[in-house]
Amino acid sequence: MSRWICEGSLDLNQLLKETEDPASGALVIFSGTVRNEHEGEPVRAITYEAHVTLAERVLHEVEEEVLARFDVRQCRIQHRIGTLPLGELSVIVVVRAAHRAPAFEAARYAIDELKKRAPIWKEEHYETGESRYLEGFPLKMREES
Amino acid sequence: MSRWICEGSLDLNQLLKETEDPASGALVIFSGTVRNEHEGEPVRAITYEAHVTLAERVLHEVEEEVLARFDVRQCRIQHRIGTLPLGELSVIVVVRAAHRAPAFEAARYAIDELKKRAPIWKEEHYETGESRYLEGFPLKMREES
Amino acid sequence: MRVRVIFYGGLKNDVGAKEQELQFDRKTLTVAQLKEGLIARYPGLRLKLPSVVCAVGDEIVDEDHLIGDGDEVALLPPVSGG
Amino acid sequence: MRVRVIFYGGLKNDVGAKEQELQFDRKTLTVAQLKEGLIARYPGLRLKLPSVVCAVGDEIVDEDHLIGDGDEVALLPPVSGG
Repeated sequence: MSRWICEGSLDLNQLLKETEDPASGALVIFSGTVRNEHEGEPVRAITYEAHVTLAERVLHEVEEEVLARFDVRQCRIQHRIGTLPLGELSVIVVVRAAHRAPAFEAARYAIDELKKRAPIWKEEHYETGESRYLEGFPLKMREES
Repeated sequence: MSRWICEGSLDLNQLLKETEDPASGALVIFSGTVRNEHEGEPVRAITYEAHVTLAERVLHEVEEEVLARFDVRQCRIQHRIGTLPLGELSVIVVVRAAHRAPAFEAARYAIDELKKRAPIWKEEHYETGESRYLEGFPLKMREES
Repeated sequence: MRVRVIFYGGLKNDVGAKEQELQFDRKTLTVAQLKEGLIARYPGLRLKLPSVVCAVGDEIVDEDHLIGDGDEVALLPPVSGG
Repeated sequence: MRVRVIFYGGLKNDVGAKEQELQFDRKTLTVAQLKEGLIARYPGLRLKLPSVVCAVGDEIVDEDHLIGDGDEVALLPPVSGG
């Protein structure tokens, strides 16, 4: 279990404790959870795979970008890997800021960038017994800043 | 302790349990926390007062509006009253949706409307020993829909 | 007639009480007339009352709403929750 | 030269393995040349490799990056985390 990529359940309470900050008045959390259908097909679980070291670097970079671009004080991102049943948390973004507007914008930025840039892949397992990797976002050769 | 206005600590985990939903893939949480300064003055606590029955009705209305206006599946709003030390949660908004875009918009809408419409007042207690009610939003005579 | 007025937020500091039982020598009393009566008793409220809304029970009422004898009227100044 | 190739996401189903140790009869090998060699061995990859990016260690590398003998090259198809 690293700071960014976790094999066990994500622990929101622990992340909230680690980001406690008396100068922040706004807290925005985004979390992705495994839902029971995709384009009409009943889903029973999702397996997430990551290129772990590269994913850690990308999530760290996104955290740093968030702190640099938005008027926020804390940003943490964690993604789970392995096979997750319905309802389990696959990703958590925690942002704390003095005020709510930049906290919302920063959390949205963080999850949008994660989805485009983190080397993580989702394989859906359907009620039918079939599994499928989903279409995704092609990575960029070079990081754009 | 009611569904919307609470005298004791707000319980995020309980709200998450109450909104569990296998058809939702996105969870957005907003929370307000007591911060240690306001316009340069060190704050040591905040007292929140509500017109409880009217506030309950307004928060319930905002929840219903969120469910009607945005493509989201769950919306819960809780506000605490009483005197809160630094770092304590004063308000929680929980939104769950199939997808993240409407979940972010709905959570933002809910907290913005709460701030304009809920009959709740904040008295800041400063390190100096002084206290002050903050300027706020005048309520509307009639609800606009 | 008799009205119980409840002062929310900073208003209770201006009045020096959270609640007041007030007597009015009238047969009918609108919200606007109640506000005038309050300003006569508490001049410090003059600048604040224009942005104060009243509620009877848990209904916000207009300036021309007729207050009933024995009603409890909540005075709600601009709000600052969140 | 010898290259260890690691297939991420759906690519491992196309190849039938998560990792492959491959031999190339060359003195130098770019990422682009590695991709050509992979298509020769696994024709099913032809349509997919244009949107696949390669990483050596935890650095994403360009098509003209020179792969070293014994390098481990990760093939990263379009991503779908979150």
